[in-house]
This record gives sequence, structure tokens and C-alpha cells, in this order.
Amino acid sequence: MTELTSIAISVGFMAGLGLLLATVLVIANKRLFVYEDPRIDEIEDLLPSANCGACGSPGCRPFAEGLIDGSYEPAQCTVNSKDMNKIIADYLGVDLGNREKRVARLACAGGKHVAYIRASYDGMDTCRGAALVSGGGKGCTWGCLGMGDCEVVCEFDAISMNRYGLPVVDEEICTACGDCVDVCPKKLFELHPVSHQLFVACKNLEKGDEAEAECEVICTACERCAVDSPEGLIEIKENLAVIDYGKNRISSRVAIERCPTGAIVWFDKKGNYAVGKDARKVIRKEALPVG
Amino acid sequence: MLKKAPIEIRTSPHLKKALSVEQIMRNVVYALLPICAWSVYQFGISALALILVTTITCILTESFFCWMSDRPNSVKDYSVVITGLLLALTLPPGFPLWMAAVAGFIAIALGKSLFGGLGFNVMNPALIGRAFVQAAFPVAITTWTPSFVPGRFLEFIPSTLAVPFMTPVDTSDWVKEKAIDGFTGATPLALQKFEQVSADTMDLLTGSVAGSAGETSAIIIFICGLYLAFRKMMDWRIPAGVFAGTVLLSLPLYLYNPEIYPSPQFMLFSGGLMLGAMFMASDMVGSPLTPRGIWLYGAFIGVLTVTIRIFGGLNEGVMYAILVANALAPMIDSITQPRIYGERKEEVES
Amino acid sequence: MSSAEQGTLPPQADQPQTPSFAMLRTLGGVAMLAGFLVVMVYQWTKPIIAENKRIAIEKAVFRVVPGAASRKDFLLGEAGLFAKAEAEAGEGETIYAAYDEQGALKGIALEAAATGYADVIRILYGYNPGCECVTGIKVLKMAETPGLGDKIAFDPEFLQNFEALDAKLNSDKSGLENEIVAVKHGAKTEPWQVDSISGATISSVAIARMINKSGQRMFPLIARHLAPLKAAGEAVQPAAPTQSGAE
Amino acid sequence: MRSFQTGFMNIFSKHKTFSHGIHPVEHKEMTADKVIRRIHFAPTMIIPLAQHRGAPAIPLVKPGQEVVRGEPIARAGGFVSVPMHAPVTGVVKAIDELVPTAEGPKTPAIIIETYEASTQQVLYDSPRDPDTMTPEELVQAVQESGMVGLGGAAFPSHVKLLPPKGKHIDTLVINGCECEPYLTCDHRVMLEQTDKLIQGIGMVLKATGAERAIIGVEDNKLDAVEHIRSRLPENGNISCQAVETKYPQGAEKMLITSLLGKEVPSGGIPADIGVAVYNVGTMAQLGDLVPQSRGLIERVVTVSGHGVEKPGNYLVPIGTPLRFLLEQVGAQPESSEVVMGGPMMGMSTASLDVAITKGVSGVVLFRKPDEDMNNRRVYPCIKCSACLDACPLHLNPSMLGQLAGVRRYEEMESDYHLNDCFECGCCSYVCPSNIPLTQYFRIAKAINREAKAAESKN
Amino acid sequence: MDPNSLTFIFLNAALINNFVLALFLGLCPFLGVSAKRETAWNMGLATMFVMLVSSTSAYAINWLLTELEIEFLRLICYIAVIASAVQLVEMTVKKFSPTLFRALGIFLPLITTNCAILGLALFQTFREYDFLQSLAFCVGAGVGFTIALMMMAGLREKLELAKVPSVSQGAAMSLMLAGLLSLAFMGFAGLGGSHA
Amino acid sequence: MATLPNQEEKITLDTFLRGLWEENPVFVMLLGLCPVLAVTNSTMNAIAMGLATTFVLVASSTLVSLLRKVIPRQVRIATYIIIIATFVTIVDYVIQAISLDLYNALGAFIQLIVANCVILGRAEAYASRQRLGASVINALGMGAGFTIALLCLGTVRELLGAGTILGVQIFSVNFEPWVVMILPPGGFFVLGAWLLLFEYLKQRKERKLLSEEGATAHGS
Ligand SMILES: Cc1cc2nc3c(=O)[nH]c(=O)nc-3n(C[C@H](O)[C@H](O)[C@H](O)COP(=O)(O)O)c2cc1C
Ligand SMILES: Cc1cc2nc3c(=O)[nH]c(=O)nc-3n(C[C@H](O)[C@H](O)[C@H](O)COP(=O)(O)O)c2cc1C
Ligand SMILES: Cc1cc2nc3c(=O)[nH]c(=O)nc-3n(C[C@H](O)[C@H](O)[C@H](O)COP(=O)(O)O)c2cc1C
Ligand SMILES: Cc1cc2nc3c(=O)[nH]c(=O)nc-3n(C[C@H](O)[C@H](O)[C@H](O)CO)c2cc1C
Ligand code: SF4
Ligand code: SF4
Ligand code: SF4
Ligand code: SF4
Ligand code: FES
Repeated sequence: MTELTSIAISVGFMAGLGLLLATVLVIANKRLFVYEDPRIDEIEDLLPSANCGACGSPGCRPFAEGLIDGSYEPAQCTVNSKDMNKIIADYLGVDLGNREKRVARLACAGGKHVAYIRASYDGMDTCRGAALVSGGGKGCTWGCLGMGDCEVVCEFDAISMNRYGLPVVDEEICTACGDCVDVCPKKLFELHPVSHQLFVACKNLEKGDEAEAECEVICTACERCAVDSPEGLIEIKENLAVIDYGKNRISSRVAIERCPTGAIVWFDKKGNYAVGKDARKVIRKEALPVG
Repeated sequence: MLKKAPIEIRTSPHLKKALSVEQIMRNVVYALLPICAWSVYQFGISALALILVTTITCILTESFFCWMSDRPNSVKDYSVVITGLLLALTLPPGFPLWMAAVAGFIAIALGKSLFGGLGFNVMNPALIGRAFVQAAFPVAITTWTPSFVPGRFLEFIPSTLAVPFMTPVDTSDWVKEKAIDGFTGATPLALQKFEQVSADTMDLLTGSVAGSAGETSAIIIFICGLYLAFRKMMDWRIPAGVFAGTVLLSLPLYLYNPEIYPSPQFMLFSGGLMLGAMFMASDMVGSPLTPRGIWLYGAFIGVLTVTIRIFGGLNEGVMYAILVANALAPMIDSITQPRIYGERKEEVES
Repeated sequence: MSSAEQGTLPPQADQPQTPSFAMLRTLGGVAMLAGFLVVMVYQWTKPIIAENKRIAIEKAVFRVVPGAASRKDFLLGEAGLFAKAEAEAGEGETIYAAYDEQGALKGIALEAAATGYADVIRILYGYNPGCECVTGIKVLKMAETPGLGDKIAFDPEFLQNFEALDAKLNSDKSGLENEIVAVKHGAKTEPWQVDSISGATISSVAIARMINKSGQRMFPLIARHLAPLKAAGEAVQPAAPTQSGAE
Repeated sequence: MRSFQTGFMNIFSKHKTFSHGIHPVEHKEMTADKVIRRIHFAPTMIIPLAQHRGAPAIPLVKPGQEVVRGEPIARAGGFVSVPMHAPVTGVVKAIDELVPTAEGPKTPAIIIETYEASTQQVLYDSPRDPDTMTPEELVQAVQESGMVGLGGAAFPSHVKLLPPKGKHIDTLVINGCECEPYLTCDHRVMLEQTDKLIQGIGMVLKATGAERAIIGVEDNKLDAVEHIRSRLPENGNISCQAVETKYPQGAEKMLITSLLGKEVPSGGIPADIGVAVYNVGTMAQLGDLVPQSRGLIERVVTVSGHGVEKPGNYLVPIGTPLRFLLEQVGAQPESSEVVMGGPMMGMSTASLDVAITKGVSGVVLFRKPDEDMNNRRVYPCIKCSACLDACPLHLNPSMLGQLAGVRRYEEMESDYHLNDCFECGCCSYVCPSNIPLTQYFRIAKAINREAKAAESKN
Repeated sequence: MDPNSLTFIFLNAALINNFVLALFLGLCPFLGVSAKRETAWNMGLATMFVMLVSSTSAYAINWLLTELEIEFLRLICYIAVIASAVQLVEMTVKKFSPTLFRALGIFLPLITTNCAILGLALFQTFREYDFLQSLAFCVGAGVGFTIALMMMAGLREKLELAKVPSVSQGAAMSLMLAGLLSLAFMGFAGLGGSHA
Repeated sequence: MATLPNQEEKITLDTFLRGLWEENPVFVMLLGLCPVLAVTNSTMNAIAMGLATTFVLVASSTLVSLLRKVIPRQVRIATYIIIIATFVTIVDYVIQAISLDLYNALGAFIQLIVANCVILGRAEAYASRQRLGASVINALGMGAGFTIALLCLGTVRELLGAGTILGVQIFSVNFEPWVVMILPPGGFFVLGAWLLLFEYLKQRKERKLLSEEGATAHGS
């Protein structure tokens, strides 16, 4: 067949094919259209996809959906960078929303150098494991076992173990995801707004001498903090000082000043804490002997 | 009282069976030594050199990668020695040493260290090493030399000492000069495949045939395997499964047409099947966990081996069969999870 | 989709109207354009490609039939011998008759195929009715292992087998006197045997098998239609169709 | 497959058994022939209020109050709970003192100062005839006696007398296996308190309305079997059978399978298949206490291990401080680990100030040299499937362990039956890689439990 | 065995010249969707389905084109038709069976234009298979693809539990695994070929 | 990350370089692997395939970018595919015209360029949103990146697998070739090895940075 016919045929054929496909697609689009909001994907792209749950939703995609139907505020994602959240806010035409930064705080100050070790644990190097074996080797059965499950679990590397085997939270980085709260077998972590500056770093329920026999920075329930601070801010429950954060406004440093052990502490904005001046000075650097 | 030492606390159970990994591995090495000795007796210093080279390369590679990925050096657990020995046993006696070294390196690097070392490898390292060189140097790995050559303890097989990365010399004239009567350079399996002549079972058992160092003496291998099985250091179910699978497929074929299809006993005792079943399929790391899975795995290897040998392009299939089975192991496991004590019927369905 | 417009889109928008015409227009137009471009390129390259192909075949034919200078294509089958030009497909296998300058039939090139080690191997081989022997082979397509199976294409020692591979017809001209078989490397004793490449027995066997198979079928036919094949050489025009069984 | 194995094994062992399980070294010879001896009363007694499964008991006494040996000092805190009785005659020092426990967390306990002068006789009883009592009265009596499972679980015994609605108990299984190495207290009880044992069984038969009772004893205690058989009542509804010596033959599920060939449904309790399991010690004590309407104030404890100078079976008042007990039996200086219970399931304790509670069937002391077993190098799982062949419940410990290694706990529960594991320790025992599998599983369970609790909260 | 027999075509496509491990077709989905076993399985099914669609439609188009003697438009037509056919299927499934869509549908766009699908169509044309042969070829390819995918997924799931060195995690690992698999698959070479 | 998709970016050197390294289609995005592995058993093929792909990439990007305003969303994929297929067909015939041997060597993979995810990906993700210049330059970059990747594999595989590069003997004549490198597994292994190498270097760099920042460094 001649070249021209061939050209004609092919061009015609293609045109036909193109139109055919187009019609099919048109019909398809009319008949079989299922709408889903494309913004979900777009926002999800803008989220860190850490799926940590710090925002309070199961993961990043549900959070994105929540953002669109307004059940969440962009700033609730504590992992994302500020300006990123800003972009999302503008994109959705909602306001950023701002909630106070929360951080994880450890209710134990009994490092190796001040807390008495009753038995040497030999086995899996995890707090969970140790806690299951007669509660672990530590004299204070409420205290931190210092094997760093929390350090491991923190996806953001906000926790590092110090030389005395106590986890230290870097409040800059902490996103209050709460993983460490869940993982700690002794339930020593609590999530607090940074404005909660007064804090009792102990959970031991014993009192007096037998308490002090176990740890030098233990709360002995001597009640000084409760007496010194404004009415009702602190009261002693089960031999332990408990702060009523409802009255957080009236909290102040005076509460910690006469604490003999330094079990109650005052956090500054940067996240490092101070003990009262009457607190027994700990000069020991090395760990206490076992047994 | 008790105050001499501080109290110690441990988790239960406080008793422990004596058997430990390094013990198992050490015994496997013991079980392999007689086989190595026999192959040296058969093929002379070439075999010896081969064994040493592979083993040493494996050890060096292992230590190197442990150092790279700062893991504790895991040479002490002997598993890498096993890898080296088994690798050597699967290679032709005249295999150039430099190629053997390549095989050893690949076996550990690709087969083991890549995945994190002992226990994490998904396929049998030794066989990965062999499969690699078989694909890389198909000619060298299919050129066989006769056993019991006079003066084998004094001189190397010429191809053994090939210059690294260079082609080995052709051994055929060396074989002629050695005047081994009617040695065709073909393994019993090759002969079977291409000329339909089955070697005599007795020869296979005693190993007076061509073949790789470890595949020519079924009887010794079998005995050494039994030793492991009795020491409960190797799972007898795997070799049993392999043998079962082999017979299962080859017997009907044989009965159907004895002319072209080899006999089951030939299938069992020829080639690497015995070594493969006893020492390589039985590598627990690559094999399934569940009881039924283990049987399935063994049988599958047997069947696949026969299939490849009879219908495939290659005349030996054990290696590939085991590798494929390793790859299938996770799936076998997941479909053969054991029914647990007191499991209710409806749970079994769901 | 620019997210600006998305931003204005209400969260639960019902389906947006489909721009039917735009879709038809675009797709149709683009398709037409495509068709045009392709056909143009096709028309332009067609002759060149055809030429390339011809040269390729010629090269192959002349290689397997030494001393050939020109070729004619025929279809040969039970139905008879036809010049390729006016025959419809399916009346036989394509064979290439090769002639020297004087137009004397130097030999005939045939195609054969069989499964090798990796995949199907296709070859072109030359057959000389005069000496009743195979005069050469050329591998057209294979996927054999490089450095091993693929030696069948160039290994001189192996190709030597086919420079004068005996393919005598048996007495009643119904098939080959003796089968063409491959034997292990260095075991060749008879002129109709093929000396395998060691380490590539399978590939070698495949070659021998395919030549034997095609030879058993085609050589007798060729013998029957030798005259017209020869004649085609002298004739300036392609030979007229000669009915089979004429002689 | 399983039934095949079971049958298969029965060919070899002459006695009934279950499939899988292990054969650890027994070490029972150290104490098997030591008759039960009473030890002195400690100067102070520690009675934790929660030393049984279920709700803790509620104190009835006040500090400074005098108590007589056997007098109730705390009442049951609910149905699944039992009262406590004074183990000595003395004076109450405190009623909510926080004391260390073998489990770990400190719990409130009643502290009693012993009167040296007192003869420590139990004056606090009133004889009665069990045969005249109705089942209801019997159950009542059992609870009042403060009886809990002495086999280890310390589960209130009376609860097991009243099966859940719709269940009827037709068979009693009396657990005299004592499969734990070292322990021999049940063995001695079977030899020395046979009549009490049989009497107790009779009472429980009546209370539950069960037709028959089978006493299962491992075949390393055939003397006990003979002895019991010689004393059995002729009406033949109580029988005594030997079962293969194999750990954990004593686990109730295993014992039921061995004796009756039935399986307790996964996640269920023996009552689901009409069986209740009681330990022989439990029975013997019931047979002793109920007729005199006394309370449980002492139990037989095997003190053994190479760290003990005078290993033996001792009748120990509930509440005796561990430290005092060890002083009595003499602990060698180099002994460094104290295990409460058997070495397979018992946990070592971190403090010597814990009390001997109702659930403690043995105390085992290890010396440093004995422990070389424990601190071996841990390798990755080599998939040897030894653990699968050991697990009496046919779980897949290897897979469970690997999942635990990467903290995929929910999967362990949903896909690999984590919650069926009763922590017998067989898998850890056989694992050539020395992986602390059982410990992994305890951790996983704990974490899952907390996760669930959190779920239900919000 | 006869190279054109249906069995051989099937075996060849499934094992000997496995699409992924020997011919390098469809690697993107192979590496992308082989992390979990059940997704891999669904992916396999989806692929097999799409292959059927493409194989049949390719067969039809090729016939039409040869009739019109415009074979040079083959590629365009193949890809265009296959793509829109699959898209159609996808939308239908999405509309009428959301569950099925969640299982298989999500993969369809991924597959539409991948090498395996188009390669299938092209190869069956080059090799001039008739309809039945094309079918055998297509099923074989699908099965082979699924097997490879499942093996890969199994191994990768197993390695999820391993302490893999940080360097070799991720794509490199997957490729090496694929390499090992294809090494193992070399054992199938010449299956059914050697015995005439 | 902070750029929202709707901004048309202005042409910078990065527009081109991106394709070479941090968005390299093969080593980073792992797209279009099939041709990469299939045809790299010799350097020649690698080059040819690289050029062919680049051509299609550029041409189709041009057309798509030109038509981006008139193509409705619903038919964009179909349209892109047709456009791509057209150019592939053209390349296909041109190569046939140039050299049959090369054509046979590359096999079906020339036509399979259509299916190469990179090209459609570019059209969809970039060309359909950017102005002509940007698209072309970016396409060129991508093509170059693709070609470089092909070369990385091709040279290694040919060198080890045959002892030659572009057919030229590199090692001594009786160098024993590693056949496996030209076989399918070799393809996977070599690419895997490259990725391992890159990953190793990357991690070593990071470790250096960390140690410089000191122990207080946190990755966030
Ligand atoms: C990686 C590899 C590639 C192979 N390639 C071929 C091949 O292309 N052709 C062939 O005939 N045999 C091939 N073989 C098959 C073996 O070489 C087989 O042993 C040999 O064909 C048997 O012939 P022989 O008896 O001369 O050794 C290959 C084997 C392997 C392991
Ligand atoms: C949480 C829990 C609940 C139980 N509930 C019952 C029950 O309702 N009825 C019963 O007869 N036994 C019940 N048991 C008793 C068990 O069947 C078993 O006898 C007891 O746990 C001691 O067994 P062990 O030592 O093997 O753990 C329960 C046990 C546990 C741990
Ligand atoms: C692994 C394991 C081993 C056990 N071994 C024994 C044992 O040797 N002797 C025993 O009386 N109870 C043993 N038990 C407890 C029994 O399962 C069961 O709880 C007990 O016999 C119930 O009787 P009780 O409630 O009177 O203690 C064991 C439990 C487990 C989980
Ligand atoms: C019975 C048995 C067989 C073994 N077989 C092999 C083997 O075939 N190849 C190998 O590399 N290692 C083998 N090993 C050693 C070890 O399991 C192997 O190195 C692991 O695969 C390394 O992770 C074997 C070990 C045992 C106990
Ligand atoms: S806080 Fe809790 S988790 Fe962290 S180290 Fe202490 S005990 Fe372990
Ligand atoms: S794990 Fe704890 S420390 Fe780390 S981010 Fe979450 S809350 Fe903060
Ligand atoms: S501890 Fe659990 S998993 Fe291990 S053997 Fe016992 S029951 Fe099985
Ligand atoms: S016994 Fe230990 S090593 Fe063996 S499979 Fe079980 S966990 Fe793995
Ligand atoms: S290139 Fe993506 S599937 Fe082949």
C-alpha cells in the first residue's frame, strides 16, 4: 500500500483510538467517581510522619484528617518544626493554635551514688527485666533502676543516662510523646507543662529513718515543704509530699529551701533543676557498694 | 551469713541445659574432620590446600566484618569454621585456590555478615559461596580430576595453583599423562545424565569416582551425620525428610522406565546429596522451626533435587534445591504453625 | 493540581464536573499527533532498516555457504517448492539458495531451533547437496551463558565440526544415513559426530539435535527439488513455481 | 502430630505422660529422706496481708493487742480472698508496716512480737465432724481456714470448690508430682501425712460432688505411691497413679492431660472440663485443719541447695522471716542466691527480710560455683527449634523471643499465643543460645497488660 | 520438551526465565511492595490480573494492527489501551467494592505502567504466540512473579527480626536478597530442555 | 520540604544537578531499575540505553510542559503515556536504522523505556507543573543521572564479567572472567554493592559530624 494511505490510516486510527479512550474516561469519570479530599495527602506530606502519637491521634494521617475537619490544631504536632506547622495553618486557613510545651519529668533523684543497692541483678539489661526479679536490686523499690529502657524507647533521643544511672531529659527535644511514661516499669515519668516548676522527685512511700536508710535524697515526709509553702499547695499523702498543680500559680522556691534531702526541686525554664540550700550536699561521686 | 558476697538476683529458670551453641558447632567441626581427612587421602595435598584456604578466608572475612560493624568477634563460635570446611568439601579437588578464596569471602560477606552474622543469615552461607563461584567460573567448577592419583601427596593438581585472577591450565592432558584408565572427567551424575550409565553403587559408597572432595564418600558422611544426630546436635528429621523426598520422586520414575531414569539408591548415594542432606540442609539457621515445617522442608529439598537432576539443565541440583528451600523457609513456617495445647477448634479455623 | 485552588475547595466537595470536551479534544489531538510523528519516522527509516536486515541475512547466508555471491529465497515443504515472492506464508520453511557469480548452486541455508541451556537457540546452517554435508552454522539468537554456552557461536574448535559435517541420505532418500549426534569433548570418531564444548555439553547437544531434526526433514525434500533450485541460479528472473512431484 | 508424639512416647516410658517437656537434674536426693522437722519460732513474725491471689486480707487487730496462736488476725477481703491467723502467741507491733516481698513491691503487713515464754500451743480450736457438714458448710470452713493452694500459685482453695455457673466438677486431680528439682516437701507429706491427705480429699470430694479423685505422683516417688495405695479407702473413688518423671508434669494442665487425656481449653481453667486440681499439701492441711476448725498457720517447706548446711523439710510457721529460717538451717558463707520456690519457676529474692508466706513450697540456696550455668554468653537465636520441642504447650518460643527482641509485643499476643505461656521455663532451659526467653515473655505480658489497662481507661 | 508446548512456555515464564529474577521485569513493584507478606500476596494477585488484561487486549490489538498493516503503532496502542483498561478496572473496583479496592486496588496504578506488564505483551508478540500460548505465558509470568515476590517478602519479614548492620539496611539489602534469589533460581536453568 | 507544590521554581544550577545526585533516579529514588539491570552487562549497551532514555525524557518533558495548561487532570496519565510511547517508538526505529546488532543487544528494553517509572514520574511530578525551560533542564539532569548510573554498573559488570571495557581488553588476555557478573545475579549484586558503598560513606560522614559536634549532638 502506498505511503499516503498508510499515513492516513495510522493518523486516522490513532485519532479514533484517542477519542475512544477519551470517551471511555469521560464516562468513567461521570459514572464511577469517588471523591476523597486530596488535601489529606498534601498535609500528610507536610507532617513529620513520625507517627509518635504526641498529637493525641493514632498517627500522622489521622491527624491530617483531624486537621481538615478541625478536630485538631496544627500546633498539636510537637514534632514538626514551628514554621512547618505555620505553613499547614496558612494552607488550611486556620490558626496555628498554641498549647504550652509539655515535657517528661522523672520522679526519682536516687542515682547510684546516693541510693543503696541491696542486691546485684544479673540478667537481661533492661529495667523491665530487673523489675520482674524481686523488684530489682535497688534498696528503694520505688526508685529508678537505671538500665535505660526509657533512653532506648525515646524516638527523639531526648533522654540520656547520666553517670549515676539516672535518665536526664533534654526538655528542648522532648515532645511529650509519653513513650517513656509507658515503658518505665516503676512509672517514674510524668508529663508536665514547663510552667510546673515545683516538682517532687521521689515516689517512696516510707518515712523517717528507714526511708533514709535506702536513699539520701528520699522524701522522708518531714512536712517542711508543706508547712513553708502557701496553704494547700503541698500536702503529705502516704508519707509523700504531693503538689496540687491546680494551685500552681502560687508555687515558689520557698517550698524547697528547707527540704533536708533535696527530694523536692525547682525547675528553671531551661529544664535544669535546683535543690534547697538546706539540702544535704552530696559530694560522693562514686557508686555506693552493693549489699 | 550470705554477707561474704552480696545477694545476687536472677530470673528463673535457675537451671540450664549443658548444650550451648559453641559446643554444637565444635562437634559439627569434629564430625566434618573425618570427611576432610578422607578427601585428603583421596585427592592429596590439593584437597588439603583447598580446605585450608577456604577455612582461613572464611575466618578472616568474619573477623574483618565483625571489626567493621564493631560486633564482638564471633569466630570463637566455630560456625564460620564449619562454613569454610563445608565449602571446601563441595568444590572440585583441583579447584584453583584463588577461586576458592573468592568463594570463602562471598560465603561469609554475602551470606552471613550482610545480615548480621550467626543466626541471622537467611540462606546457607557455604552454598551461597559455592553458587556464586559456580556462576562465576562454570568451567573450572565442572572440571573434575580422578581420585587416588599416584603421587597425589607430593604434587598439586596443576589447576590448583593458578595465578590469582588468571585462567587455570587445562587439566585434561595432566589426566592423560597420569593415565587413569578411561577417566572421562565426568562425574557419575554427568555420565548418568548425558550417557544414561549409572555408576555402581559400591563405587559411590567407597568414593572411587570423580566428584568434589565431599561428595565421593557417602558412607563416611552418613556415619558422621549419625554421630551428630545421636548427640542431638543436628535435627535428624531434616536428612530423613530429604531422603524420603528423593525416594518419593525417583522410585516411581525408575519403575516407570529404568532405562533413562536412574535408580533411587543411585540418586541417594551419588553427588552431593548425602553431604547436603546431613550437613547443609540440616543447618538450622536457614530451615523452618515448626515440626511439620521441618518435614516439609526436607521432603521439598529431596523432590526438587531429583527434579533438577533429571529434568533440569544441570546434572547436580542439591545446592540449588537447598537454597530455594531456604528462601521458602519463612513461608513454610507461617503455614505450619503448630496447634497449641488446648487450642479450640474455632480458633484453628480463624 | 495546584493546592491554591485546593485550599478554596470545601472539605466535602461533591464530584467536580468533568470537562468532557477538553478531554476528548486533548486526547484525540495528542493521539493524532503521535500517530503522525510515528508514521513519518517509520516511513523514513523503513528502507534503511529493510536494507540492514537484507545485509544481515546475506552475511549469514554467505558465511554458512562458503563461496556464495547471491541468494534466492524459497519456501520448501511437503506441498512443494515456491519462490518466496509469490508464495503465501505457511506453505513450507524458508530456505535460502545461495549461488556463486556463475549462478551455480553453492549450497542452501536453512534455519533450525531447539532449547539450549538457558532458552531457545536459533541458528542458520548451510547444506551442500553436492557433498551431502553441512558447510557451516551461524547462531542467530541465543541466551546461553556468556563464556560457556555462547562458545557455540564463535569457538573455532567447535565450529570446525560443521565445516564438513557428514549428512548422507540413506538409500531410499527418506532420511539421513546416520544420525548427527554430539559426543563428549574429544570423543569424536565419526564424520557425522559433533565434538561438544566441555562444560557446555547441553548447548552442544542442542545444536546437534536441531541440525539432525531439520536435516532429517528437509534434506530429502531438497534432494527432490534440486533441479529447480539449480535452475533458479541460471534464470535471470526468479524461477516460476514448479509443481511438486513433477519428477 | 501431637497425639502421635504422645502415643509415641508412651511406648518408651512405662507411665502416662504428656508430650514435650524436659528432664532437668533432680537433686532431690539431698532432702528426699529427711523427715519433716519443726523449726523454732522467730522473735518477730511478718504476715503480709496479700500473700495469696485475689484481694488482700483486712486486719482485725490493733497495734499493742495480744494475740493467741491460731487466732484470726485478718478477715478475707472478698470472695477470692482468705483470712489470716496468728502464727504465734504474742503482741501485735504494727498492722500496716511496709515490708519487702519476694515479688518486689513493698506491701503492708501485720508484725507480731513473739512471747518467748509462751508454749505456743494452738488453743484456738473447736473439733467438729466433717462428715456431718453440708458442702456449703465445707466451702465456708475451707475459706475460714485461710487455705490457699500450697502448690505454688497460692490461689484461694475454696474458689476452686465452687466452679463457675454451669460447670460441674466430676474429677479431682490431686497433684503430687512435685516436678520441680530440689523440692521434696510434697513427697514427705505424702509419706508422713497420708491419712490426713486422704481425709482432705474425702472432704473436697464431698464439697465439690465429684465422683472420683486421682492422685498423680511422678514415678521417682514410687514409695509414696505404694504407701498411699496401701491406705486408700476400699470404696475406691480415690486412686493413685504414677506418671512419668518429667518437668513440668506438675503443671495442672500437663497433669490433667497425663492422667485423663483431656486438654484444658486455651485461656480456660480446669473447671471448664470438669476438673479441679489440688496440691497434696493443700489436701493434707485441709484434712488436718477443717476437723479442728483451725487456720493455716504453718506449712512444710523444703530448704535445699548446695548453699545449705542442714538441708531438709521443715514445718515453718507462716510469717517466719527468711533471714531467721536461714540462720536455723545454716547458710554457707559463699552462698549468694536465694530462690523462693523451685529453681525452675521460683524467683530469687533481693532481700532476706521477706517472710515465708503460704505459697512458698521451697527455699533453694545457690553458691557462686553452682551458677556458672546462669551467666553464659547469649547468642542470637539460631532457629534450632529445641524450644519448640520443649514447650509443653506447643508454643513457638523462638518466634516469640525474636518478636520480643524487637518489642513487637502485640504481635506476640495476637499471632503467637503469648498469653497461653505459663512461664514454665522449659524453653530457656534448653536454648543453646542462652536466650532468657521466659523472662522476655514475662516482660511482654507485663507491658501488654499495662497497655490494655491504659486502653480501657481512655 | 517442545519449546512451543504450553507446559514449557509456562515453566519457562514461571521459573527458568522468571520475570523478576532472570529478565529484570517489574523490579519497581518487586522492591517496593515486598516488605510484608500479605501485601506481597495481594500485589501478586493484582499483577496476575492486570497481566491477564494486558495479554488479552494486546492479542486483540496486535491482530487489528496487522490487519491494517500499521504494526509500527503497536507500542503506543498497547500501552495506551492497557493503561486505560486498568484505570477503568481500578475505578470500577473502587466504586463497587471498597474492600477489594483496599486489598488490591491501591496497587493497580503502581502496576499499570510497569515493565512486567508491557514486557509480557511485547514478548508474546515477538514470539508470535497464539492465543492459548499467550495465556500460558501470561499465567506463568504471573505465577513466577508472585513466587518471587512472596519469597522476597518472607525473607524480608524474617530479617525484620534480625540485627542487620545499619549499613546494609534498606534498599541495598533488598537488592542483595534479590541477587541471592536469582542465584538460587539459576538452578532451574534448562528445566525441561535437556531431555528431548 | 517547605516548598508547596504549586510554586513554579526558577531555574538554577540545582535544577540540573539535582538529578545527578540527591535525586538520582537510580541510586536514590530506585526508579527504572529494570533497564538499569537488564542492559548493563556491557558498557556499550549502557551508553546507548542512557542516551535513548535521556532523549525520550527530554522530548516528552518538553511536550508535556508545553501542553500542561490544556491537559485536563482526568486524562493526564493517558496523555503522558501516549506522548512518551510516541518518542520511544521513534527511538526504537532510529536505533534499528543505525545498527541492528545494537538493537538486538538491547532487546525489548528500548520499547520498555515506556514503562520506565522515571519518565512518567518526571512528567507527572515536574514537567506538568513547571515552565518549559525548567522542565527541559531538569529532564536533562535526570537523564544524565540515569546515564551515569548505567555507566557505573555497565563498566563494573563488563570489566569483571569479560575483562574488557567497550570491548577493549583491560587485563591480560588469560584473565578469568567472572561470568556471574554478566548474569542476572551479577546485576543485583553490583547495584547492591554500589548502594552499600554510598550508604557506608554517608554514615561515616554523619559519624564524623556527630563526633565534631560532641556528645551533646541530637539528631532531630
Ligand atoms: C552458571 C552456569 C551456567 C551454565 N551455562 C551453561 C551453558 O550455557 N551451556 C551448557 O551447555 N551448560 C551450561 N552449564 C551447565 C553445566 O556446565 C553442566 O555441567 C555442563 O553443561 C555439563 O557438561 P560437561 O559434562 O561437559 O561438564 C552451566 C552451568 C552453570 C552453573
Ligand atoms: C486469674 C485466675 C483465675 C482463676 N479462676 C479460677 C476459677 O474461677 N475457678 C477455679 O476453679 N480455679 C480458678 N483458678 C485456679 C487455677 O485453675 C489454678 O488452679 C491456679 O491458678 C493454680 O494453678 P497453677 O499453680 O498451675 O497456676 C484461677 C487461677 C487464676 C490465676
Ligand atoms: C510449670 C508449673 C509447674 C508446677 N509444678 C507443680 C508441682 O510440681 N506440684 C504442684 O503441686 N503444683 C505445681 N504447679 C501448680 C499446679 O499447676 C497447680 O496450680 C496446683 O497443683 C493447684 O493445686 P493448689 O491450688 O492446691 O496448689 C505447677 C504449676 C506450673 C505452672
Ligand atoms: C548441623 C549443622 C549444619 C550446619 N551446616 C552449615 C552449612 O551447611 N553451611 C554453613 O555455612 N554453616 C553451617 N553450619 C554452621 C552454622 O549454622 C552456619 O554457619 C550458620 O548458618 C551461620 O549463621 C551448620 C551448623 C550445624 C549445627
Ligand atoms: S526511669 Fe524507669 S525506665 Fe528509665 S531507667 Fe529508670 S527505671 Fe528504667
Ligand atoms: S519518650 Fe519521654 S522524653 Fe522522649 S520525647 Fe517522649 S516524652 Fe519526651
Ligand atoms: S515458658 Fe512459656 S513458652 Fe517457654 S516453654 Fe514454658 S510455656 Fe512454653
Ligand atoms: S532454642 Fe533458642 S536458639 Fe533454639 S530456636 Fe529456640 S530460641 Fe532459638
Ligand atoms: S522500571 Fe519500574 S518496573 Fe521496571
